[in-house]
Amino acid sequence: MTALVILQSLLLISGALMFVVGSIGLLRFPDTYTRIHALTKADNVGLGLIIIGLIPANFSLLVTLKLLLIWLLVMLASALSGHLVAWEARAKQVPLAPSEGESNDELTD
Amino acid sequence: MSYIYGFTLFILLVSLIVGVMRIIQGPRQADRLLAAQLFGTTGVAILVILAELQPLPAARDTALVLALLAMLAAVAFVSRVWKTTSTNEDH
Amino acid sequence: MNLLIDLTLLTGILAIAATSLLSRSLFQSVIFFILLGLTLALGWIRLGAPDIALAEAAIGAGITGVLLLDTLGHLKKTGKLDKDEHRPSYPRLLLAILSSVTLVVLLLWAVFHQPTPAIQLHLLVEEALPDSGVSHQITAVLLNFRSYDTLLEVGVLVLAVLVGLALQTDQHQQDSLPGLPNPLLHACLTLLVPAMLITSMYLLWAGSDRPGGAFQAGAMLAAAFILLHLSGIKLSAQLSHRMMQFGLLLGFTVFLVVATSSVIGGRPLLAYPDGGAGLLILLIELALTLSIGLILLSLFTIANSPPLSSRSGGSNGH
Amino acid sequence: MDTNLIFTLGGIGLCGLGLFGFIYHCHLLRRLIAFNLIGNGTFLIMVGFAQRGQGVTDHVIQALVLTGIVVAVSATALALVLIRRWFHLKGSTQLPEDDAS
Repeated sequence: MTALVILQSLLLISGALMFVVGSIGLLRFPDTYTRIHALTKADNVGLGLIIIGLIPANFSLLVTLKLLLIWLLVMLASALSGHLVAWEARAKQVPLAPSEGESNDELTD
Repeated sequence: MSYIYGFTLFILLVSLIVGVMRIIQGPRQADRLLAAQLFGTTGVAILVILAELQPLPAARDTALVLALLAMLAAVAFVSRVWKTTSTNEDH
Repeated sequence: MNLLIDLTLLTGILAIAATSLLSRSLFQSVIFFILLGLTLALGWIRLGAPDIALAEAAIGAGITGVLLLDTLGHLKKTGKLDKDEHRPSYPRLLLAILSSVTLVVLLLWAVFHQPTPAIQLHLLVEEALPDSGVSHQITAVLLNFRSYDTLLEVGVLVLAVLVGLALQTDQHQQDSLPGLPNPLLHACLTLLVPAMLITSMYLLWAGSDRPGGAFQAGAMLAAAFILLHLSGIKLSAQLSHRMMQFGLLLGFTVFLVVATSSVIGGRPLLAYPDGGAGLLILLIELALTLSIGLILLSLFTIANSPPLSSRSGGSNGH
Repeated sequence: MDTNLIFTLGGIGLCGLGLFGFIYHCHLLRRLIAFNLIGNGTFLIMVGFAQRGQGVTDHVIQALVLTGIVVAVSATALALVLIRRWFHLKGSTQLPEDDAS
């Protein structure tokens, strides 16, 4: 039983840390496109870890299914909104951040 | 166990505060919206944990509702606000 | 630990509210207002009010945000959106600070001199619950013990939509904005909209024995309709005008018919017959869900309907 | 310091902030947001206050607030319709009394 609790704690805390990583990524990345990347990756992993960590808390099939459904929906939502923002950003020609060591005269806005 | 839940919640709330800084910084409207989207996902995570901590199973239903409506703001933003924003006032 | 969580949440709520009021750009204000709805939903869970949290999640974080964003986009498109408002004058700032401080002090005084309640309402509710036809207290309060209030509140919703319809400049011209022609969005809609409708019905059904009910289900339904509308599938254009009016009034009418039929039967207004309460409540809730969904949708589309092209009268204001 | 008291205080803070914004700002959309803040603060105070007095979750007040939220969103939607009409007729997002200041 204690092993399970330790596993759960690890999953929950690493999930929460993934959220922090996502937030830091959102804060540190230079342009809109890379921020979408930070948003849609770290968060879904974080939520997934937290949800897997919560499943042993009550071994009930319905609750487990509901939690997995929530995870699925959040992934769908962030994929969709990330896609929409990127799609529209490209249509509006939002500039990319210049990558290091590259001449960036034509890219600055 | 409830300490673990509480600790996880606390980390999540801190990560929310970091997200708020991105909303204030911007610089574009899209960046603010993306940070709001992150807020939604974190809110879902907080709700599923609260459902165990309180314990209040209905919090999971709230998380479900939040997960379903998470993309609504993004769709409204892209279709209604951003389309009509000119590039020089995009902040 | 709980105290720490509550205080962090409280600080978050107040900080978000302050930023949404004071931020320079209007878009930022709106985004922070959406976030406020989200954090308030968390707060309602902490307060042990999952029903309110459900409604707040659907309305505060969903529908209100879309309404505000839509109006913002509209103002931006049509007008120059007054570059920034003139800075309010100094006496105005003083007045604002003075009155809000007075309000806060008065409210704090009230909180710290709280009288002991004369009636233990929750005991009365628990006592009468077995006769109400449902086993969830809030649904029992809304649709049985205090159904008179709920009837009037649905009346207020209908009234709001009637005022909106009266303000609508052109009845037949619908929202002219095109939807998003994004293939992924439309593919996702085929998955999301059914999921939203099922969740709405689930919330309605859950209302009889645990948190949920007509108001939350109606808000969810409205969100599904609005999502369809935003992506270019206009429900109001598919339905005929009469069908729409019928849907708007259905909830109020069913409620009113049930209410008055008990008078005809010789019982007081809104008394359900013995044994039939559960069924009647479910019937009323079903009608209410549909009506609330349609009412919120039409308030959204009314706001969207384009102005009269001729701009007859009043356009000489500027 | 229990949860109910903390959120009652939060509601009081929201009401104060909302009233401040309502008087301070001229832009109608900002005023609407401020008005909604007052509304949300009132809901928090109502539930927190009632539950603190009784010491248990109070379902009557929760039902009241639940309908209040739905009525508040329809009032907000109606206010937005009015703001748009005003904007079309006058081309302004402020009331005439505020234009002078």
